[in-house]
Amino acid sequence: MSAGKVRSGNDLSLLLCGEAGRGIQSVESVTTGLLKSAGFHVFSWKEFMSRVRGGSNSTTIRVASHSVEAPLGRVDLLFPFDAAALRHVRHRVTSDTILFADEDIIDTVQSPDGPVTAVVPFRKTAVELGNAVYANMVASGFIAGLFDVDFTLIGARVESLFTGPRAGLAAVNHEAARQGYDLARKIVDDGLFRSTIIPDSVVHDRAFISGAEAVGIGALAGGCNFVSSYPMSPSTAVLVFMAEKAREFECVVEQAEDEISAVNMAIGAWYAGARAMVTTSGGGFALMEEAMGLAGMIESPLVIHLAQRPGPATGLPTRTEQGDLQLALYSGHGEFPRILLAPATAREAIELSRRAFHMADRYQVPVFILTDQYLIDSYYTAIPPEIDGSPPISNIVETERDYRRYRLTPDGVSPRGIPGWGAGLVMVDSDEHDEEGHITENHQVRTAMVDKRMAKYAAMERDVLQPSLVGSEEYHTLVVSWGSTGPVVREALERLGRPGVSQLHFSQVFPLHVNTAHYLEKARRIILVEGNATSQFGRLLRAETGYRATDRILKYDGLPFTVEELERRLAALDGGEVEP
Amino acid sequence: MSAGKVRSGNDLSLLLCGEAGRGIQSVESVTTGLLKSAGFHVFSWKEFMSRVRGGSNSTTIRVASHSVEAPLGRVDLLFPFDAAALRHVRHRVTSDTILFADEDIIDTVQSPDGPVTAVVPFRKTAVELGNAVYANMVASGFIAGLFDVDFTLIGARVESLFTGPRAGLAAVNHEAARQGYDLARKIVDDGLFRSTIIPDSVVHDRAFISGAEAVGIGALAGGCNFVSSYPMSPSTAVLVFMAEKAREFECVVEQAEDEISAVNMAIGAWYAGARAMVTTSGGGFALMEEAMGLAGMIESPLVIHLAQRPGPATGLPTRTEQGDLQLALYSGHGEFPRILLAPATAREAIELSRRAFHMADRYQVPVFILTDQYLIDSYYTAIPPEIDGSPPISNIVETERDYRRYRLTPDGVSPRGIPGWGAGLVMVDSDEHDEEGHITENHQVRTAMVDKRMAKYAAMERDVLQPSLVGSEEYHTLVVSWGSTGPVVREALERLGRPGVSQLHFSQVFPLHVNTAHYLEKARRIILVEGNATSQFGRLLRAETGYRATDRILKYDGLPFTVEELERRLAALDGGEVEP
Amino acid sequence: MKTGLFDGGDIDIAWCPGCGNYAILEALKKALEEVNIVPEQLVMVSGIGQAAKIPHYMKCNFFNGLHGRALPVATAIKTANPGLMVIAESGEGDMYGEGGNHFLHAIRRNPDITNIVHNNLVYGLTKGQASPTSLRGFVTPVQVAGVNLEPFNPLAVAVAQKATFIARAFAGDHDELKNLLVRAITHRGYALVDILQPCVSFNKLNTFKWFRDHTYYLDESHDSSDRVAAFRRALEDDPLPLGLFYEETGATTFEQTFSLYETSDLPLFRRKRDMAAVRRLAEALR
Amino acid sequence: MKTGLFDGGDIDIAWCPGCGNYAILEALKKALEEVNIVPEQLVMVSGIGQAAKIPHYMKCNFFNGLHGRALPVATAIKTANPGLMVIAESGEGDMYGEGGNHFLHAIRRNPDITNIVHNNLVYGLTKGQASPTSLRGFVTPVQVAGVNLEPFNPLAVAVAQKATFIARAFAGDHDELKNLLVRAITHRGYALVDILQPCVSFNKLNTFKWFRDHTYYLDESHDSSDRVAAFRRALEDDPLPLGLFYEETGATTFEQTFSLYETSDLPLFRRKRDMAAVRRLAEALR
Ligand SMILES: Cc1ncc(C[n+]2csc(CCOP(=O)(O)OP(=O)(O)O)c2C)c(N)n1
Ligand SMILES: Cc1ncc(C[n+]2csc(CCOP(=O)(O)OP(=O)(O)O)c2C)c(N)n1
Ligand code: SF4
Ligand code: SF4
Ligand SMILES: [Mg+2]
Ligand SMILES: [Mg+2]
Repeated sequence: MSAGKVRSGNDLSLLLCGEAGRGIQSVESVTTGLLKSAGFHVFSWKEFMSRVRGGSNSTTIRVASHSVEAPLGRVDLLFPFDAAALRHVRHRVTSDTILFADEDIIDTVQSPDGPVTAVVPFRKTAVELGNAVYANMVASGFIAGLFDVDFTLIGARVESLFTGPRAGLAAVNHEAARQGYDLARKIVDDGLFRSTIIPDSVVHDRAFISGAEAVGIGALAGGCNFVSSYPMSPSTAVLVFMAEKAREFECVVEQAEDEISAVNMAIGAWYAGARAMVTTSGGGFALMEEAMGLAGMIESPLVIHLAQRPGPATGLPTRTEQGDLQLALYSGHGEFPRILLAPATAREAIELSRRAFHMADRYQVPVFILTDQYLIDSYYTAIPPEIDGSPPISNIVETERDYRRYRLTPDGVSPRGIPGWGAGLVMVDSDEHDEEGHITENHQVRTAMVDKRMAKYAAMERDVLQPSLVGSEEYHTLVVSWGSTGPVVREALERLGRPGVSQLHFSQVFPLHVNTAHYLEKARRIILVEGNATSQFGRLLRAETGYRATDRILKYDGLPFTVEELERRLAALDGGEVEP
Repeated sequence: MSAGKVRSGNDLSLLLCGEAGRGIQSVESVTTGLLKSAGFHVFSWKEFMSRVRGGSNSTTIRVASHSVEAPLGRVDLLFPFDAAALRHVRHRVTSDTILFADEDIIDTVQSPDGPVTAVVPFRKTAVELGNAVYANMVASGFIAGLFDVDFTLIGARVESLFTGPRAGLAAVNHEAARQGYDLARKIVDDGLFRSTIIPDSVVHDRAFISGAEAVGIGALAGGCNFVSSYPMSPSTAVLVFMAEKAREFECVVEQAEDEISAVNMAIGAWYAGARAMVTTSGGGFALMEEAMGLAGMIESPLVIHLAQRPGPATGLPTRTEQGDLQLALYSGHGEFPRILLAPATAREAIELSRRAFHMADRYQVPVFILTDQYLIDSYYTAIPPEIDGSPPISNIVETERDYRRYRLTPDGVSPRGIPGWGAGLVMVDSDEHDEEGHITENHQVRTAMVDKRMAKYAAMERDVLQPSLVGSEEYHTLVVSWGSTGPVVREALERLGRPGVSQLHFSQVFPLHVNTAHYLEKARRIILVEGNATSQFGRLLRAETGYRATDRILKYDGLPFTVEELERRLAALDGGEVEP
Repeated sequence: MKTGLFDGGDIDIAWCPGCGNYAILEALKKALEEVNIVPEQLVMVSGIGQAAKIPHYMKCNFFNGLHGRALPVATAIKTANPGLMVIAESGEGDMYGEGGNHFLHAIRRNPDITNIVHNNLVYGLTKGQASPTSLRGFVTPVQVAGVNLEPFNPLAVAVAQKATFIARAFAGDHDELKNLLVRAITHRGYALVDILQPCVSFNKLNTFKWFRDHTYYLDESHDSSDRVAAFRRALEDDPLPLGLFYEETGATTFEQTFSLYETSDLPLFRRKRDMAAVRRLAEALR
Repeated sequence: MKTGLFDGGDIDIAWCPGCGNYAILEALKKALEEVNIVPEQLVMVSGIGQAAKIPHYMKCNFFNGLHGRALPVATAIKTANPGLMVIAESGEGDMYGEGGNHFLHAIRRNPDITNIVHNNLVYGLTKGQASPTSLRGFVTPVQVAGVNLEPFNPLAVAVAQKATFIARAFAGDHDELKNLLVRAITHRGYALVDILQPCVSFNKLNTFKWFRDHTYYLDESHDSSDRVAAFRRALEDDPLPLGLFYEETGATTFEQTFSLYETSDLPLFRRKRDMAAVRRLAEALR
């Protein structure tokens, strides 16, 4: 063990890294659970390669005394499980980092201004226990020990993991965790590291939840009972979640032969009275575009979970980006209304996914839940959602004999019947149609039907979510964010602490709230922060309001913004001229 | 024959209408050709139902002493071939219209302020000649007679139509035309109608060409030698044209199993050294969206002829709209450069289709030719294209042994090799890739590759077409148009003759020329004229320049603007307030 | 005059005079009357094309969706509400061309739906291009030198994919067609009826007469439970066999495989989400 | 050490240790060496998936396109330049799932390409969901109650569609696999080789051992020119036959049907547009 500075604080960043398929995921899952149980605020995010085995992946776990929902670039405690992984994260390592690893890995650290290193015999201990795979549990116990988590919590976690056919492995894993725990206690006792993070009593009542789980729970709360999709990273996590819950929640979950089938199934299911969702990513969604027009034309509700990843084409399949806003916004040929929601956190993902179903059903339009790999794969310590007792109210009506599916109404919304309930017939047609649903080529009817569909925008206005202003109302500069980028902007601005600089965050990105222009006009400077190369939201804002971003902070390398990076880039702008 | 006013002038509008499949197309084709041969300027446009037989369709033929390229709403001479057809076009008929028809049809005209009617025994004459189908030729001869076209021209036309196995029909058709001709001469002699349209000597050197033919000829001039598509109205006409010419021009024309296959074939063909195009319409293009991202990522040239029709979904399959601008502009997931050209006339369709291939090849990006049903199915008397002697210059390079497909260059364009020519290997990948073309997950390489692709926008700038200002440079009001709507706006403004009101027309709709904002900023009032419901181009203009249309004249009933309608709607705006 | 239970309202039929589609429409309406169902319980799902307009000319619920996409829609409707009778009907371009992938995979699912295909060997609505079943050499405005692809063989592919009911009919034979439709509709599971249909406007090769001259009916010598025999018959291309090629009864249908129908037949729209369970789920994540 | 003509450069192979893909890669490179072709004349076309990464690990031209879309790309490349050797290679999810429609119709075209499918009965890259060929009951994170669809039978469908070369191989038998690949590559026309490939990470059912225990090689008793016999063999599902199911030689290939190749073999890129003819065309419209 080499000498070095001792890190402690109330906000620490742990980095686990190693090959795919070698268990860093299990270390993450065990330790984050334990740390949360111990009353710490925990936030974790992952970056990983598009491969099943090998390569180098990493998970960053942030542990704090207060609520944290954004990634730190800084690494306080580093756990590389192989030498390649250490190289992979090298650029984030400073002389303040403490590196815990087996001796052979430590030996590869050459630089004198490198991290503080502590040899920890994770693998050696595991091998002595009979198998190198126990190293993951040694590491989990070790991390728990570092944070002084009560060992009984670990014991309980190990019991819960090894049940059924795997129960025989409980004892040895328990022992592995114990030995790891003891190794850590020794390090703490030696004074190399001591956690000063204080448990927070509110944590106990919070959920520890991934973005994917949040979307799934929100969908269930919104009454989702039909999911048809085709696997595609990073959206598959939601499909898997729904499949797990299918039996309990009486939900149809079907893997379609392709995305075109998936979305047509979903629309067919709505027609027959289900509440259906597709979950997909950019390339898969691109294949659903024709059916967007179908939903638009037949006025079918539809919920699309679109988990963004960097494009174009296959791009970086397992990475993150906010690059498909325009794709969703202008998807489908012809013109028809739609709604785009973009949750900022897991908690909001629950709320907005639920809301997506209500909005889709109320206005009979497609509603997007726009997430990204970063949000989907991150775990948040979140205030639990309020899920009230009454099931979703559906707007389906029992049809009368003379039922007309497309009856012209002032707000453009016609009562929606379904086949098999009532005395009427439900006729829907992808051609332009009359009120009954029959094909028409009458130009007046056509115009009336376009007007009917577009009238929904006015009706929807009361349900548009306000952007949230974070910071003082007396601002000269607005930093604008949307979707998953919200929390990191918020924290970077808190750190910068510049007076007159506030954040305007959008969780509904279309239609925009009527107040949007008012917020923008008060700002002398508008800084757009987006995870894409062309500032798509900035473009939308300008198209809608005429206001133009004076500056843009864009990132499109496949990784999320970190707090420090954003702080630095925002600070760098201070020197820049404010354009008129 | 009832009494009434006699119409003549130097600009007449003839309306042919009847059931589908009963030959109004043949009357149109014979008469427009004859009128053009006689030295008149001719322009025709069609509106027809989505059915093979029955219904009511119409073709409006404009005949003038001067160049005309826009539809009149007015009907001077009406030829209904059945009573339903007459009902179908009734709203365009005034007391100034002269109606020529068989007696039974005339009998259905009741209104006293109705058109001047002239019983012409088209069908009766035909039946006497042995078959009612000759009525089409009687009518063709009749129209030629009305306009005093030299009968020898008709004779020649009949000979050319009835050759080969159909030669036996030449004589009877010749006679039918003759009898029709004589019927018309009698009407002229009786003073009911006399054409005062003066032949123009320049017409002889002009082409008489449809939008579809124009796109095809332009593509051939641009070196197109591979067309893979799936039939879809109104784009099929281009596919059919290319199929006809395939043998002569050594072109591969393949009908794919679906649009996804079509566009992937086209991209594959470019990879192997062909110059490929797809021709499609909204719904078909929506299915090609994923492949747009592929072209974007592998930097493949691609030419997409997108013939717009009203959506969403199946919409009005045989009608017109300018509703897919945004679809094309934001198609494909992820971010990559593209070019959108939207010809205003057949002549421009030749030029821009040719240009599309050069731009696609030069910048290795997808290039759209954005037309619509109106342009595709209209016939224009057009100044013939200048097609110079040298075949298209391809930018393909012979590869060296160390060839790297994605070599980083200042303008983002890497020399494009193809497999099988040169010592190198050509490796392309829909994943993010390095300079060689191999998959990468390196974040720096990713950023460099995004920057490389986006750098093409700067390089393209020199090749962006200027919008054209029609009218005085001293304007306070700009009427903005794009694509096929250009000529009708031009003529409506000429008629209105308001000082200070000029037209700004865009035939390249993306990227926009740098001067665009300069034009807009000089205008106190900006009036957008578009064939869609949401002013998509207006939205684009605002996103790009911040300038907002003060007024919008939109049409989305499936029909093109007519000169009179636009004149009226523009005039109505005179009363409106000019917003600041 | 018209008084059939499934007769459509007063709507202008957009088909050409003499088209084989009329005969199919009549046979289908008769078949539906025979199977004892009411229009309110029937959902016709179609794509785009001349054939796909058929639901507009009947009295029924319908979903006239996108070109090629009838089968996923029909499968989903049946799954969301197994109490409905669902028929997916379109032209062969729609079902085997644009929709080919759904055809392949819908068969694998074996939903209890009937798949009726108007096979006129041409794209009718778009005016006469080749369809997947057009014969080699068939000349069209796009296939100027004649079709250069092997025709798609829907029956052989259906046999290969283990479809549980496979038949070919001819629009010109009302009774045989109607009877086959009755059998298909009453079959539990996915049932394919490919109907040879003359297109008088664009297919001058495969006319009513041509079909009469180039078809024959399967007789008792054909064992419709023998998949290899069915395949052999499906390969015959001149004359083309008509009738039931293959049927397998008793196979599990797609909708039956979902756990939610194990204990209750209730369609999805009649079930209420257990919000307490959702709350418990969220709480379990603490 | 590695010196094969088609050996890839120094690139990190992203496959799992022990994966059946390695064996396929080796056999393919060997087969290519045997057929006397140089890397510069070879174009590998693939989609997306673990299998689809194969071109990156070889020395060749390649087009690693979209998931499911290798066949249209390969067909077009061959048509634009018939002098190239074109191989379309991907996983079974890619070829038969997402790309199922192209599979159906590419066969109808009979382009002179080789279609190699790594059939591991699972979606590897996306971590273990069912693929079209997954066996009934196979449990995955999405198919939690086991696969409820009939497996896709690529060989039977290929027979039904009159593919001109149809074979099944096993990744575990180097020589047999290599020999079949040589035959497929040298076959003129569309050639399908479906290769059973163990996925050690996500398919714990269909392991190397399982494949050995559930396969056998076709012997002389099988007549590979008899389509019905080939179909019968294709229906056998336990044990699965390996080897050449069917071959038809001498059929016209797709690219041969285009008029432009009637008189000259020149690929498209070597031909110059006759601008005078374009001018004449425009002038004819006067
Ligand atoms: C995505 C898409 N592509 C193309 C079309 C145009 N289209 C409409 S119907 C049709 C073919 C119809 O042929 P078929 O299914 O055989 O029906 P038929 O008209 O012969 O009855 C086509 C290509 C479309 N509507 N949508
Ligand atoms: C349009 C689209 N949908 C989904 C995906 C995600 N995806 C990539 S590979 C794959 C399946 C791969 O399975 P298979 O073809 O069997 O290949 P394997 O990995 O098993 O070799 C999927 C679903 C994608 N890339 N594109
Ligand atoms: S085009 Fe052919 S299929 Fe369509 S309605 Fe006419 S005859 Fe029937
Ligand atoms: S996941 Fe399966 S198919 Fe993919 S590389 Fe690993 S073992 Fe091979
Ligand atoms: Mg058809
Ligand atoms: Mg696979």
